[in-house]
Amino acid sequence: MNKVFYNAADAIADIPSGATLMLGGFGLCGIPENSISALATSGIHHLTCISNNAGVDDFGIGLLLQNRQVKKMIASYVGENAEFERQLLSGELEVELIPQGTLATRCMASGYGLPAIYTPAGIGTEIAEGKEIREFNGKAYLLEMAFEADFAIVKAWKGDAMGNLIFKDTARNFNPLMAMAGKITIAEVEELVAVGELDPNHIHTPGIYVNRIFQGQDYEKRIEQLTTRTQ
Amino acid sequence: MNKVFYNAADAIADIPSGATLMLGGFGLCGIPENSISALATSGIHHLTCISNNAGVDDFGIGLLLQNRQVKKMIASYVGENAEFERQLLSGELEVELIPQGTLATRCMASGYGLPAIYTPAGIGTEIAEGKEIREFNGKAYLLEMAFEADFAIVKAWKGDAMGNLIFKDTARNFNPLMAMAGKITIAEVEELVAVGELDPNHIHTPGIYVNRIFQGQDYEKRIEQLTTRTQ
Amino acid sequence: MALNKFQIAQRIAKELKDGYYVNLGIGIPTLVANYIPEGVNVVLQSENGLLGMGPFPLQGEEDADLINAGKQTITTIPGSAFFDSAMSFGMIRSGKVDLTVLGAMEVSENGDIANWKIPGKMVKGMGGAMDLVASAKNIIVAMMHTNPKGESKLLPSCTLPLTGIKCVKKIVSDLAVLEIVDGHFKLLERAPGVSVEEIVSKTLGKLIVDGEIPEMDVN
Amino acid sequence: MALNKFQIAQRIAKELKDGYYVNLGIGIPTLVANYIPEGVNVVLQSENGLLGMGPFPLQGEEDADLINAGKQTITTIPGSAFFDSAMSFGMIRSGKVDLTVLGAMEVSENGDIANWKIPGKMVKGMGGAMDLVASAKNIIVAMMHTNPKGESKLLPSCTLPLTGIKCVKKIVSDLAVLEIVDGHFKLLERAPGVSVEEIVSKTLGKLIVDGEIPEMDVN
Repeated sequence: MNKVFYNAADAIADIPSGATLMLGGFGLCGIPENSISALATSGIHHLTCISNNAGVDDFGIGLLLQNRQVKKMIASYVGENAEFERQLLSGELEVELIPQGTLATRCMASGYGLPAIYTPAGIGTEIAEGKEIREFNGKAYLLEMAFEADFAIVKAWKGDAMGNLIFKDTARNFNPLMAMAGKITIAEVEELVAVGELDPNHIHTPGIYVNRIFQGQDYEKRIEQLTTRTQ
Repeated sequence: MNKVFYNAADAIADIPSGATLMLGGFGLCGIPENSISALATSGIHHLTCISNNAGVDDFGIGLLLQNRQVKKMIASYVGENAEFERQLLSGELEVELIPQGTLATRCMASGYGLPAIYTPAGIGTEIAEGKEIREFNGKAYLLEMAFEADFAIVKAWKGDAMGNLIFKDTARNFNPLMAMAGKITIAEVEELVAVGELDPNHIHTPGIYVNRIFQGQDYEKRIEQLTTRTQ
Repeated sequence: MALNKFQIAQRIAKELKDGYYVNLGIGIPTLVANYIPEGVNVVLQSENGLLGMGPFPLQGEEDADLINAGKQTITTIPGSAFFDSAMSFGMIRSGKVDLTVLGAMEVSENGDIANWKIPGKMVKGMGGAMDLVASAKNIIVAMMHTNPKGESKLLPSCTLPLTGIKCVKKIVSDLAVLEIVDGHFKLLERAPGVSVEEIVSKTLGKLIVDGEIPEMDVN
Repeated sequence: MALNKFQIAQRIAKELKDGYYVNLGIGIPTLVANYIPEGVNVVLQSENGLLGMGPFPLQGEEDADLINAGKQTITTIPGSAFFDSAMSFGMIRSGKVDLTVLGAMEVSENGDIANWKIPGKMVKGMGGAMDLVASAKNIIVAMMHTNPKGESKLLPSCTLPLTGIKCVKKIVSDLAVLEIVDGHFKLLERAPGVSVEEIVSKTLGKLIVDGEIPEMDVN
C-alpha cells in the first residue's frame, strides 16, 4: 500500500469538479501551497471549499477564486480578499460562515466518529436559527453536525511514508483536524523523512488518517501581517 | 502563581474524604504511583475513583481498595484483583462499568467544553438502558455526558513548572484526557524540567489544564504481563 | 479627557491577576499585553493554537509559521505550548481561559454584544468571536463609548446582529469603566476629567451611578 | 479434525489485505499477528494508544511504558505512532480501522455478539469491546463452535448479555468459516476432515449450505 505520491499534481489528479474540499491553514499560515497551485491549474471547478479563511487575492484560496473555480466557500472569516468580495456581492459565490471553534470541532468530530457536537457558540445569534438548542446544566447549546469532505488537503512540517505527520508552531491550526475529516486525505509536507525517523511520541496525526502524502517544494510561506518590534 | 508542589503528600493534602478522583493509567502502565501511595496513607475514604482499571491486589488502586478507601469504582475493566472481587460481592464496593472509548471520550469532552457526546458503543446492550438514543445518518447513538472529577491525578514522563506535560509511549493512554477533566488537576512527573526545555511542539497537555505538578520519585513501574520472545 | 486607545489598554491591564490565562482580541485588546503590571505573570492564549505568546519579533526574526489570531508575526515565551484549533477552543469552552478581552460595536445593558456584522456591509465573518463570548467566564470589552456621530454604543438592546448574549461582565471605554449587573450598566470609574454627567448623557442603556465615582488611574 | 487455536489464527490471517489497519483482541486474535501472509503489510492498532505494534520484546528489552491492550509488553515497528485513548477510539469509531478480530462467547444469526458478561459470575467489564463492535466496519470473530458441553455457540439469538448488535461479518471457528448474511449463517469453508453434517448439527442458528463446501487451507 503505497501512500507516497510524486507531487501535488499527482496527488490531486482525481479530484473532480464539484468536489467538497477541506483546506488546512489559518490565514496564510500552514496552507497547502503546492496543492492549491496544482488545483489552480487543474481546470476543475464548482468546488466547495471548507477552510478557516479564503486566502488573499493572489495567494492561497484566492488563486482558486481568481479562476472562478469555487462555487461555495465555508469559512469563519473571509476578509482581506477583494475578488472574494466582488464575487460574493455579484452572487457568483456562495458563502457559509461558521464560528471558528465550531468549524474546528466539527472536523474533529468527524475523525473521532462523533456524529454531532453540542457547542454554546452562536446561541442567541442568527447562527442558531433553525438549529436544535438544548440545555445542559442550565446552559444552552447548539447541535452541530460532524463535518466530512470528499478530500481534505493539509500541509505538515514533516511526514513519512506511513502518513504520519508533525506540524510546526501555529501552522498546526486546522491541519490535523481536517486531516481526520477527509474521505480521502492528502498531506503535503516540507520534509518527507524516512519511516522510523519521526519520534512516535511526537506525531500529531497518525498515518491511519492520511491516504496520500508528497514532498512539497518551493514553499513561499507568505506572511500576511509582518509585525516586528524595534528592540 | 506557583504550580510546583514538593511531593505527592503535599499535592494531595487537601483532597477530602468523599471526593471524586480520576486516576490516569491503563492497567499498571502510566499510573500516578506516587499520588496513589500518598492517598493510601492519607486516611481519606469514601472515594469515588474513575480509572480505566482498578489496579492489582498490591499495586495501583488496589492499595486504596486494601484500605477500604474506595466507595465506588468507575472503570471499563476490573479483572486481576481478588480484593476488588471480594468487596464487590460482599456489597462493600459499588461498581459502574463504562465502555473504554466512552470513558475516554467523556473525559475529553469535559476538557473541550462539550457537555455531552453521542457514541454508538453500547447500543442494543444493557449499557443503553435508560439512556437517550438518537439516530444520525441511519445509525443509532447513545447520549453520554461529559465527565468531570473533583481531582484528576495523572502521571507524565516530563513536565515543567507551567504545568506542560509530555507522556511516553502507551503510558499516555487516559492521562492527557483526565488531565483536562479535573476541577483540580494534579500531575506527577518522572522528570520536572526547567521551563523552556520542553519543545512547545511536543507538548501533549498544555499547562492551562494542570493546577499542580511535582517530581515523583522511586518509580516502580510494575509490569502486569511480562511477555517476551526468544529470538 | 477621553482616554486614547493606549490608555484603554493600560486600564484593562489592571484587571489582570497573577496566573491568569488571557485571550486578547484584535485591536485595542492586543495592546493590553504592553501594560501587564509588574509582578503579575499572565499567559496569553492565541486561539489559532498557542499558549504563551510573546512580543512581536525583532526585524528579521519573524517566522511565517508563528502568528497570532490577527495573523501578525509573533514570538513565544519559554514554557509555551502549541496545539490545534479544536483544543484551543476546547480550553476556551471549558472555562480554562480566565479572561477574554475583545472589542465591540455595541453592548446592551444585559451584557449582549454585537461585534461581527453590519447589515448592508460586506460580512467578513465572526472568526472565533462567537466561541469566545459564548464560553469565556470573564469578558471585558474594550470600546469607544460612542460612535463617530456621538451616539451611544451602550444600549438598552443591541441594534446590530448579535455575537453573543448575556456575556459581557465589564466595559472599559474611552470615558468610563462599567460593570454589567442585573441588566444594568453600573458606573465604576470615569476617565480623568470626564464628568459623570457626560457619561450619563452618552449611555443609552440603564445606568446606575452609585455614590462618588473615582477617576481612573492611567497615565 | 477441528482446528486448534493456532490454525484458527492462521485462517483468519488470510483475511488480511495489504495496507489494512487491524485491531486484534485478546486471546486467539492476538495470535493472528504471527501468520500475516508474505507481501501483505498491515499495521496493528492497540486501543490503549498505538499504531504499529511489533512483536513481543526480547528478554531484558521490555519497557513498562510500552504495552498492548492485553497489558503484555510489546515493541513498536518503524513508523509507529502513539496517541491517547480518545483518539484511539476516535479512529475506531470513525471507521479508519479496516478490520477488528475478537473472541466471542456467543454469536447470533443476525450478527449480535456476546463476549463480556456471564450472569452469576464476577463481571470484569467490557473494556473496549463495546466500542469496537459498535464501530468497526469489518468484524471477524475467532471462537470455538461449541461450548465444553458440546452446545452450539452460534445461535438464533444470544442468551448472554450482548456486547453489540448486528455487527459480526464473519466467524472463524474450530470447525468452519461462516459469513453472516441477511440474518443467516452462511457456511463458506469447513475444517479439514470435518463434515458439513457435523457443522450443521453443531450450529443452532439458521445455516445456509450452498453447493460444495471446500476445506480450509491451513497447516
